[in-house]
Amino acid sequence: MLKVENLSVNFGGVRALQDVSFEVQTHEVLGLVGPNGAGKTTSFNVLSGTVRPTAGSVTYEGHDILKSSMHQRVTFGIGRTFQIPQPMHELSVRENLIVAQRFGRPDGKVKQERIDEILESVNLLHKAEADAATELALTERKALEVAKALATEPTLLMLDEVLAGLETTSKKLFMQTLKNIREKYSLSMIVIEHDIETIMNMCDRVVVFNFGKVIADGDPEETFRNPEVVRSYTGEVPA
Amino acid sequence: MNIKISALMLGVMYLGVPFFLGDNDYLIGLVASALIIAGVAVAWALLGNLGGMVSFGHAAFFGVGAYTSAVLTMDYGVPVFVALVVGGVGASLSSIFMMPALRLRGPYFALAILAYAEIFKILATEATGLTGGAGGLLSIPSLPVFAGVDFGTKLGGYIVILNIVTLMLITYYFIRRSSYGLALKAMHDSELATRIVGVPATYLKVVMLLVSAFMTGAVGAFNAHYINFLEPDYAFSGTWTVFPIVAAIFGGYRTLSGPVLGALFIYLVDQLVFKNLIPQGHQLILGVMLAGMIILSPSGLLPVITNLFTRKKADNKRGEAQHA
Amino acid sequence: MKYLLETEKLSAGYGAMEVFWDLSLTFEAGRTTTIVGPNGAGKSTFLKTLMGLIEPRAGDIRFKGQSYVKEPTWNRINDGLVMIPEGRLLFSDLSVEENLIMGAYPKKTRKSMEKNRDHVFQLFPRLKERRNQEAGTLSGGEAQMLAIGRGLMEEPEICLVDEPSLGLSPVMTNEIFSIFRELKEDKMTIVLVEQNTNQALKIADHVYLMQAGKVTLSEPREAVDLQRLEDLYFARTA
Amino acid sequence: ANFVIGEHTPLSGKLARVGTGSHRGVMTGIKVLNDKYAGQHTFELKTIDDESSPAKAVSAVEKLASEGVIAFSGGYASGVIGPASEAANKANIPYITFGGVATALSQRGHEGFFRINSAAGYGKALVGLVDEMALKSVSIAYSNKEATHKMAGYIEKKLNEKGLKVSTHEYDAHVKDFKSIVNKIKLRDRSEAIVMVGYESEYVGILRAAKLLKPDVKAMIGVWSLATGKMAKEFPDLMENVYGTAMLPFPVSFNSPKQKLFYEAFKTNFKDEPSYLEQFGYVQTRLLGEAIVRAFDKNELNLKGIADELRKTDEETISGRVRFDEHGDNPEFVQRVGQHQKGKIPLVWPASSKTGEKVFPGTPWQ
Amino acid sequence: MELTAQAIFTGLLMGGFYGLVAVGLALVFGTMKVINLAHGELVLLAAYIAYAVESQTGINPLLAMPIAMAVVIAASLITFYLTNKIKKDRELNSLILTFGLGIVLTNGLLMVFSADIYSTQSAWFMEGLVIADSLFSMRSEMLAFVVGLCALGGLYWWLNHTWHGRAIRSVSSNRDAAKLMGMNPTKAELWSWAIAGVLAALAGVMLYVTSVIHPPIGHSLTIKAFIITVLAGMGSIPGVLVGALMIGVIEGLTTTFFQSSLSELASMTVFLLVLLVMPSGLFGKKAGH
Ligand SMILES: Nc1ncnc2c1ncn2[C@@H]1O[C@H](COP(=O)(O)OP(=O)(O)OP(=O)(O)O)[C@@H](O)[C@H]1O
Ligand SMILES: Nc1ncnc2c1ncn2[C@@H]1O[C@H](COP(=O)(O)OP(=O)(O)OP(=O)(O)O)[C@@H](O)[C@H]1O
Ligand SMILES: CC(C)C[C@H](N)C(=O)O
Ligand SMILES: [Mg+2]
Ligand SMILES: [Mg+2]
Repeated sequence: MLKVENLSVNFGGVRALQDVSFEVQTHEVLGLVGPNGAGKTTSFNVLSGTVRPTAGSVTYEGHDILKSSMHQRVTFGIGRTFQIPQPMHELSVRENLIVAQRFGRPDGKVKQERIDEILESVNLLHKAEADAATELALTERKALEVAKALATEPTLLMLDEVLAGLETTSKKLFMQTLKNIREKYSLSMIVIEHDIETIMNMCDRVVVFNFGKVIADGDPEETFRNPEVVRSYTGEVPA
Repeated sequence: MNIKISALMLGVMYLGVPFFLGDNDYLIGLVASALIIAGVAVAWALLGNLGGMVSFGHAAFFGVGAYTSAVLTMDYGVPVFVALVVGGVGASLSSIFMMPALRLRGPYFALAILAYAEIFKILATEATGLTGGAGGLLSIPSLPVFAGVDFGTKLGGYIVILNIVTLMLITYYFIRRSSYGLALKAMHDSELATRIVGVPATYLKVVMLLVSAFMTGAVGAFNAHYINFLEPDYAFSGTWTVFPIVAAIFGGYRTLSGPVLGALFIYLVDQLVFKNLIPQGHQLILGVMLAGMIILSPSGLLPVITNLFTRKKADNKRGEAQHA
Repeated sequence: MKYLLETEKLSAGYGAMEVFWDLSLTFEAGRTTTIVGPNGAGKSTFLKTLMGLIEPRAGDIRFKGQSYVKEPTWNRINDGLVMIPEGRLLFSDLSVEENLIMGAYPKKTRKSMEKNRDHVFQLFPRLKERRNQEAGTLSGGEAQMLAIGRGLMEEPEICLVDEPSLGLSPVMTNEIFSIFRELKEDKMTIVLVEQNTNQALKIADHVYLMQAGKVTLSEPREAVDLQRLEDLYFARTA
Repeated sequence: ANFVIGEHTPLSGKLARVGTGSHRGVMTGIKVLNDKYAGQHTFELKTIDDESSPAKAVSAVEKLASEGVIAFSGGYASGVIGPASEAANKANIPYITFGGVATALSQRGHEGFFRINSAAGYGKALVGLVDEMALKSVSIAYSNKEATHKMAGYIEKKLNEKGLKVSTHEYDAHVKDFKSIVNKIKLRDRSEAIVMVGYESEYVGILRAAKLLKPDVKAMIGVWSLATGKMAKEFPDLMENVYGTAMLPFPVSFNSPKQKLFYEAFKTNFKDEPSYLEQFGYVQTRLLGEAIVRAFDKNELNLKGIADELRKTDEETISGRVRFDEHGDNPEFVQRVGQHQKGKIPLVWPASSKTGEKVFPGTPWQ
Repeated sequence: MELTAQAIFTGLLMGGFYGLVAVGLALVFGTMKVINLAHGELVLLAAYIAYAVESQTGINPLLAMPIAMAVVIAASLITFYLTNKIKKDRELNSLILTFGLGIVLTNGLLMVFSADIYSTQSAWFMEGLVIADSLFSMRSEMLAFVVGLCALGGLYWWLNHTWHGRAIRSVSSNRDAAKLMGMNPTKAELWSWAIAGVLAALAGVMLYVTSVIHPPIGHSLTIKAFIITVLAGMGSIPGVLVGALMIGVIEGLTTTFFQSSLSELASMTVFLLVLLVMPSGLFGKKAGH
């Protein structure tokens, strides 16, 4: 459903992405991994429209989305989170979700039950009336990122390190929640994480970046045994 | 609370003011002048509060509205009340030139609009044929007699501007209450965050700019027929930007009635009280008051008033403090 | 003076909300203390309070035996109490190199600024490569490296570290922990808040478990059993 | 009886300087009236600072009207006077001024609107002077304000009719540097004289630039606000040989009783040398006062009565002869021209009023 | 040709002075995000002090500099102290505060010095300075230009190469982070206001010796300074220099080849065009991610 072809991004002298291609199938969970600064977040930025690529094309369900504005892409069904959470300031947690529902869904309807359900699932219901910008701990802000993306009712959900910083137990619970959501709404996902276990647990397939290039693409277990991946990224063969 | 204050305020303005001051042209005139500033202040606050865009150039809309309406009535015989609306439309149209500035943020936007206002002013000075140039326009028609009421009097003018401001407040209220209002509020500091959940931010800003320009233009048009005179330096004067901003922030620009209260307060206190204390240089006291007030009550005048109504209430919040 | 840093019945919070209260913790010179605990327990808030970024509601903080509650943050830094914050409290519109230079702001560290900077560049070659890039445009992991590097520029006597591994790749995480291990060997006092319990415990001398604003466990590293710790965590979430 | 006269004038804001001058003249007028009618009538002045703003001038007029003033002496700048006199008209109160020379003001059919000067009076003086100098080409530098813009247009037209080559340079009041303009005159226009239509600080700017670039001109001529004692004192090195309109020479040799009366009254009140602003303010107030007394005597103390009496005015004042036509304009108004000469300002035009000979050609740098 | 050369020359000199007026505002704006609407009035205050000293004692107005600096620094620090009391919505509220202070200053000057115009009596400043037989300026203009360049250069160096300067930049970038580096943010801000005071004093004395002063010009100075600051890009000193020279030259050229009354139109249009192409000003950093 998503097809990325020959994408390149330059920031001045920095070549953040070089000729990157990958695909996501319907209902697939794709892991995006690679060393720090490899270009993972940058590729999210291109997909969601915050960065314009120097070259390449992206099609999503037949739309050539590089031509679409940021908000149009959301209505096509692409939702994302930011690595540094970006709550909507001056609004409460609940209001954040109301705006996301109202403008993110093609029909613009706001359903309170759905909002409660989402808040419940990311364990934020108790903070629903809190000020989104100032009153949340780091992990709560990340949870809100996910909730906001979910409230736009995407078909493709892109998660940028939302599990990082979570304690082991919560991480497991949250992973399970994401899996449930994926089943229930039959979502596709792209997941950026640095935790190998998480990736193995969640992803059907991984794409590995290094220095802006795709160095591996395939089944997680196999890929993590790829010597190049081990050398540049994992550092040790995972258990 | 805010709504109650607004309603109370409107009540006083509609009934109290005409009843007590109706036959004092001077006082009614002062209140009307204050309402003109209030009108621009509301329009400014709408853009600043809901659109998240602080403008330093509302004089541009004020001037365009004023000239549009004046020229239409003088050269084309358009009825004054129609021309008021068209003045607003003219200001909206002029704001289309400013659309490129919408991609600017914060002070960059603020000053870009100021630059537009300067440019408009110079164009109005140079376009002698249409605007009378630096010489300006004299004897602009007054508000007419309509349905047996002479709106050309002070009281009549007061009623008209009061209605204009009221309509603006109602519009403001409904926009703010809608889901657009929420999205606009969110766009303030976090435009990226709102766009990424699908908010068409640029489109919303465009609408807000158009609405705010329309409102300001209509007020400017009203002023032209109220004071019967225009010249570029006056119509596009920085005063039409600065005082509304000061009034709006002073009154509480995030609130509905704040800008109106702020304008009334500043204008009337300055003219009625300070001016009597020091006939020349009374603005000195105004300056001191503005500075002092903003330090003492950074959210503006409205909270001070609200507090007068609701003496205590905040004391119940400390309860959770003891856990051990 | 037994402890380099200690708190006594310390409480703090935001607005009407109390985040932690009556916390009495001690940190011994030259040793590494790890604070673990579930999300939202108040760990970051606790560290910020130690630094004076948040004003405590009650209680005392003592550094080298002296009361510190009234001391402004910058004096604490000059005395050698340094924090490497979570997230990215970077100077985002300054360049990478300038960020590092600012780490050498405390007077006594200025002389050795260049030496320390080169050392950081050696630890994180990526930062050297990007020395002129604006810090705000760094990737998540790069920003984390910069925050750590900048903290090291301050030549801490005691260093409070909040989730250093956040957003780092596995290779880099190992790298970071070996850096802390070295610092520990150089007798730096370290207070480490970390979700990567596994790694954190490896370098710890003492462990605190913090839950919902309270310390529910305080034991020397030898006594801590990873499994038991996880069970305790779970006790809250269950 | 006690007559209350209202005044709105800019004591602060952009026009504070001229407003203050005018106000002092008005006060002097009131004092002289009170002395003259001591024992019979008293004159009271109520002044409101209009802050150089039309809206505030209007409320000032309304306020004063509600307090029962019987006439207005007032205002500065046509843009403020227009709406303010409109309000006075609505309140049926006469209004006399010297501060606005826009033609349209007197064409509105207001029965009670009077002014003692006119743009043409200034224009005639300048044109007359230039004519006498027998120049072939002139450059006009003028401010893009209303009065200056109109005045420059008038001079240009008249000089063109006389066959002179005229170039004009409009400048913005905020401009700080006049070198570019003067340089254009020097290198491109190569005119024989520079006429300046503007305000004090701009004259200083232009003269400084000219002194620096030394264009090859025979005379530097300005309109109002230039041939004043203040300018002579503050900028001696810039003013030498510069022409400007003036009513009286400086230092004034107040010879006639009328002049002495004004001068003494002013001097005792303000310990200062009067300028044309003070003179105008004084004259308009005195004429108004006299008309009021006459109307009172006829028991016609109202708009019509006072206006009728004003219209009967025909007097040689210290600002020249004043009478009013059906629009309330003063057709007799002619300015004179003075020239700065070693700290003094003798009148050099018209021949009939001369108190000195002009230095010609002459500029501050020659 | 001669005309063009002179126009550009005049414009550059003017620009140097504009830069001097703007840089104090830019500094405070860059460090505290406070728009000091009283900045022009502070400049004017210094000019009036130079006038007062010259007219009372007859000494060279440049010698009034120490007094002007002392007074203006004090005024600047009072402004700082007051803005610092605003805890909420500081960016907007400080507009009101400084606007109010500007009104107080303007009216205060009006009361003390009346609405008269003043300029230096010392002829030295007005003497001509001719370069290559064809470029004319007054000594004072050249002086103001040189002072402007030195002030900008000095400030740039100071901000980038001294610990105090770096501290100011850090505090403006991230207050909490600055604290964690051992900086006292309030002290750093105090420094930048004091230096803004020094710069305003310099600009004011230069204003007095180059041109004519009267109370209302304070406001127009503020606007000009603000325009240049924004054109420059938040707090960028090289930006202030380039922006100011650009505005100066455009004004000079428009006056020469069209007319003076259109120079504002030209500079505003260029200002807009620059912003539309570079939304964060000439040297502005991109607005975040
Ligand atoms: N505006 C920019 N200017 C210069 N370089 C940039 C810019 N934005 C990103 N980069 C660089 O591009 C590279 C890719 O960044 P990106 O954020 O995509 O990395 P990432 O793979 O998400 O890394 P991490 O795991 O650390 O988050 C980084 O080296 C970063 O420094
Ligand atoms: N600025 C703030 N204003 C109000 N409440 C806050 C603020 N920051 C954090 N909180 C709340 O304080 C509590 C403790 O937050 P803190 O950041 O200290 O937790 P933490 O233990 O560091 O968690 P994490 O593992 O997620 O970093 C949380 O409930 C959070 O919602
Ligand atoms: C004759 C002058 C007093 C006119 C005045 N300068 C004006 O602006 O209208
Ligand atoms: Mg990333
Ligand atoms: Mg934390």
